[in-house]
Amino acid sequence: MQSQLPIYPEQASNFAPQVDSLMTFLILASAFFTIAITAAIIFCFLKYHRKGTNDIGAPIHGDMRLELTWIIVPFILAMGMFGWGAVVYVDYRHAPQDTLDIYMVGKQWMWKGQQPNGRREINELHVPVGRDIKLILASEDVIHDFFVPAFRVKMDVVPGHYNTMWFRPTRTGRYHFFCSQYCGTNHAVMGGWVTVMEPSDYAAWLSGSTGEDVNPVIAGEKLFAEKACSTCHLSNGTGRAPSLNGVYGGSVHLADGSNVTADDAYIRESILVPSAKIVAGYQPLMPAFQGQLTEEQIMSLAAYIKSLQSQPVPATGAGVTAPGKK
Amino acid sequence: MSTTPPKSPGHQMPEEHYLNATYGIRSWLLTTDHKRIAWLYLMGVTFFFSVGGIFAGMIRVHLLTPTGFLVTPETYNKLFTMHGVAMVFFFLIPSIPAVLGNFLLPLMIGAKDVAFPKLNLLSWYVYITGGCFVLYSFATGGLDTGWTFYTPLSSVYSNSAVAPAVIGIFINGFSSILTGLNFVVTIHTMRAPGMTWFRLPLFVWAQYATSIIFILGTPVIAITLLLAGLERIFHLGFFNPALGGDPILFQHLFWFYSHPAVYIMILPAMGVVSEIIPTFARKPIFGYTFIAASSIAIAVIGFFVWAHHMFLTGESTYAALAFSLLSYLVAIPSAVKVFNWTATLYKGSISYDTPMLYALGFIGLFLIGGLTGLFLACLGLDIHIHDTYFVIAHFHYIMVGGAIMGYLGGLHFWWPKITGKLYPEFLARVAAVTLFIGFNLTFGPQFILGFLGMPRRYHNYPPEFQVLNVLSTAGASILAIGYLLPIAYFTWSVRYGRAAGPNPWPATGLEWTTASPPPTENFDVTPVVDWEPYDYKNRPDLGLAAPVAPLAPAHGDD
Amino acid sequence: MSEHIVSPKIYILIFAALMILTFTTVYAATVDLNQYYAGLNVIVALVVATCKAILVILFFMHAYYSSKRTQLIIISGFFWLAIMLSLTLGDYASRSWDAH
Amino acid sequence: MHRTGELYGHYQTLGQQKESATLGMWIFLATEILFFGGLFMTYTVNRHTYPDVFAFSSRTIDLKWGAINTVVLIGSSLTMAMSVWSAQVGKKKLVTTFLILTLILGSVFLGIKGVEYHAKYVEHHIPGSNYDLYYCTSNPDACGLNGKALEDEKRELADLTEKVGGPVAVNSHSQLFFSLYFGMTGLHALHMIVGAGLLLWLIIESMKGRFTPQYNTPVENIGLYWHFVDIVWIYLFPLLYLIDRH
Repeated sequence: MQSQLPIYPEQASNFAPQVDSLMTFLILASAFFTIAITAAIIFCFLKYHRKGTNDIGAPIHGDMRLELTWIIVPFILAMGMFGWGAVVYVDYRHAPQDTLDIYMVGKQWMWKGQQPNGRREINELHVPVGRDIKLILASEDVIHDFFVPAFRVKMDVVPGHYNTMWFRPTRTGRYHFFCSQYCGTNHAVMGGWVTVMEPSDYAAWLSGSTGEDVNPVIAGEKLFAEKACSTCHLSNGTGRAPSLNGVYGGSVHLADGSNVTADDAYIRESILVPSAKIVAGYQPLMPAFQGQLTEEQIMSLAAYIKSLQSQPVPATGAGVTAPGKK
Repeated sequence: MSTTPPKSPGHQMPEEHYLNATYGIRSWLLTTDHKRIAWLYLMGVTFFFSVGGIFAGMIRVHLLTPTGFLVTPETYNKLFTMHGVAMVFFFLIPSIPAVLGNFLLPLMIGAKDVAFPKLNLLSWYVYITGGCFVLYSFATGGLDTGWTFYTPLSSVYSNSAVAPAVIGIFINGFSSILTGLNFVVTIHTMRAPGMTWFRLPLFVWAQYATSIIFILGTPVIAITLLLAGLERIFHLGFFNPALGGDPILFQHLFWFYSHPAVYIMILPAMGVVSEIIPTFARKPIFGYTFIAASSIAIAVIGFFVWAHHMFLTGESTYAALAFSLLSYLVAIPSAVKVFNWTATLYKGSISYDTPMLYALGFIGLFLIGGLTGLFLACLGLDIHIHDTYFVIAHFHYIMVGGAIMGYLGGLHFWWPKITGKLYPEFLARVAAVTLFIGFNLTFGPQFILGFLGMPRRYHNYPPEFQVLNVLSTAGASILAIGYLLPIAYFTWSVRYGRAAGPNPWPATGLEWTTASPPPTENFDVTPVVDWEPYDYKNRPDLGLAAPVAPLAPAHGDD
Repeated sequence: MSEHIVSPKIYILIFAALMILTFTTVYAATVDLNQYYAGLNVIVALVVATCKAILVILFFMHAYYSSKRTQLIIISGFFWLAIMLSLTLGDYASRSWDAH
Repeated sequence: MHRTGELYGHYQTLGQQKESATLGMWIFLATEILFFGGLFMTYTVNRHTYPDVFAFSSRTIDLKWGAINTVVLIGSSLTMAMSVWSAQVGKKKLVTTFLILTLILGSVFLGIKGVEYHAKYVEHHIPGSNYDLYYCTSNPDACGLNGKALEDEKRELADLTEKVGGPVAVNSHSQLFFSLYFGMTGLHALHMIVGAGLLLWLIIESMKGRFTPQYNTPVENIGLYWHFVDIVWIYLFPLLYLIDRH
């Protein structure tokens, strides 16, 4: 990126080549139409330039075949663009299983990241190369947007609910990230650097925790006890509330007969407004925690609940199916 | 030049016309004459265009260096917000409909005035009242929310004068509604004998389509901004997540109007181009019904696409797929128009007069603007280019390259009718070419900036983006000259221009059959239309040579 | 435009129908219909309201006797409202399908 | 609105003039649909998010007054329609009578609305710094609550608080309901007030005997407006008062 006039951003994630191919396709299609129309206009200008002051043009009113052609051909092309774009987008909106989950919290005007082991960073993000990364995005105030041009990914960070984004870095290096949704006075300086590292370097960097960081799983476990969650959510499934062992990523059968996937948004909602989705076979007893937990506390609790994933699913855990066992 | 249209030097201004029928400031401020109201709007929109333009100039100067050297971040945010608000709500939306539309609509359909002349005047006062609120907001602390007013930034976190601005835009909305209502009723009930629906000029069709959006879209932005304003003033929670509201709902409501609003800006410009091209190619427009129908199609389908502004807000994947698909559908009628305009040139008798230069400039710029719209509607690509300078470049190609080129083209085309005077042709051509070059230099580089990843609304930027930003600023200075020139020579021509005569080009529309400038009553006798639109062949009254008759079969015309 | 004069008899009939519908909807609201089908209370209330609105539009506002053009305007108004509601609520409703 | 039945200069015929006015009014009503539509959508989305709080808050509004007002307003629509008929058949006296009846019923509606608003004021249900959904259960005398009703309300509110997660959430979400309640009924009442003003003008004109079988466009068009306002209420009534009553 050191040249004075760059015209092409670096490609550093799995999405970059996909987005760029799409871009190339659209540029080619657009160039074709632009050149064709411009050429037609210039040709007509030269050829049919008015000769005498009182000349008039040929009274041609239209041609149905031509009209149909230039309705149908662009339509087919447009559907091609839509279809291809849709494939990339659907892939982007559905994170694969087994991602490395990192929390990013946006606030005016900084980014706070938290690695799975609790290591925190500000306006920096360290990720290992070649691994599927999922960012769980939350905002403490207004709408922000996390944007990494070299990865060709961005996602709005909306207060009041989680958005997620995922990508797989493919090249080590340092890349800009920006806030891309206008968020107030210092919007333009609310950015930083993503550092893509070799997995071994990443592991070393992770362990170099400053000591002030608290592992969110441990913090979450503590909260789980403090807020008395553990009195009902017994791990063997005999409590008044469903066991949370292995719940994350699995399918939950609800009292109204529907099924939901226990993702981050579900866990968040179930903590804040438990009555929204009641697990089949249980009473709506749990108090809501809306307004009583900070974003970071919610994240810690979620991290703890996720850490229970490796625990066996209790046989009596009504309504819960382990991940992969649809 | 040999191609200039016949302008016999002997034309005289008519003795009495709408401009000199009555005198005094009262006769203007209390007028119900649609032609004078058009002048009032012309003053209003020119003022707001200048205000918005000054802000735009400051933005571009500020961005000359990566750290930005002109203003503080806070001021910069206010500049782009006020630029957007002034340009979108107070220039682009009323420009063509309220200036050219007001002047031309009754003339084009052979009516003495619009259906509700008093409402027409009221709508101007409503516009000015809304404008005053917004100017008050600009003057007392400014506005730094972005013209999109996204909550909760606008309703809770901003420290600027949001409330008066929101109220101003709310009020201004009723001006749009009244104009749209007036136009639809006028087109339905005031047509002269013989003026059937399919003899209407395409500009009228475009105004009709625009009015549909005015009528059915504007009330939604009005209520939305009202709610956002109430939320700010009384600390309510409709869209504030901290109080349980939903900021995404605001975006849905906002874009339900604000996306169709883009078509409010571009449809009338398309109408203008559809008038100019057949006139200067001296032949019927190619595919009249397709161009007319595509205007209506754009207005209707345009209401189904709004959430393509929200692909990355966390809207559901299914909704995103639907909105992307629908967005591609709205591209088809736009494409149909471009193809038909181009086909109209075929076997024409084309001249290079200023309005034609603007019309062709419009096609070129709209083509790029429209095609880059396909990039943004493309779900996969939008992930990368959403909220970057690519978007800025795209919508400026549509709004400035499209709408303003159309507006200026229309002003040049009808200036002889509006004032009865001719503007200096050579200077006007220079201005048109300057604008085209300046525009491309300003906004072309921004496509690349966007693809490189420069987010919008940034008061500073990484140094690698500087070259392109400097190019853009250089283009903006050329663009500024291109805008100042017409303001200067139009003003000059009102006093010193040569008399134009009733039909200087000559063109086929009904508005050219009356004097220039027209009398207050528009027509001395109610006209009866017995010709098809854009028909040069059967119009001996235009004084043009008919092609060798009977037509030689070798021509192969239909 | 020839004008159709609606007789007072029809007005009073419509008024009576509106009154009956009002009592129906108030009564229906006090019964728990949701036990039969989730959301049935809302559906009944809105269906009754729509019937009342249609009666008012057709007869009190003479839409039944109006030109096609007027009817088209009325339909457009409600159609655009339907676009706004259905596409927006479609987004909200389909968010929960997103999780695979 | 045309002061007389005379032809305005820019129209060709009286028929064209009347047609334009009626068309204009219908188009205006179409914009009104979308105007209220924005509020209805905000209501729907928020109710969908907070069904329990919205249900409880809705039950604090007095169904009796809402139902009476519905009858009153539909009644006023009837009298309005009758005045149009009277004008069409040339019964000049009757036009005035029915217009006055309409105005009276409209005023009754607004009066009842005032009573309801006052009750909400007493109960501290007006969004703002004094807002407190718990005011009535902690100050039952002020709200005239006692006996079983008080016990029921206390129990329901306690359940709700438990379910939603504390009084802060209950108060903030129920304020959303009341913001929308006052927003929707307030905007509706504003339309009623405008309508009452128009009716007053009509009454004065009709006393002068202006409205005849040949010329009654103002009565008809203001009638259209009045019926539209009625339709808005026809939807507001179930949405705000009824659907969470059971």
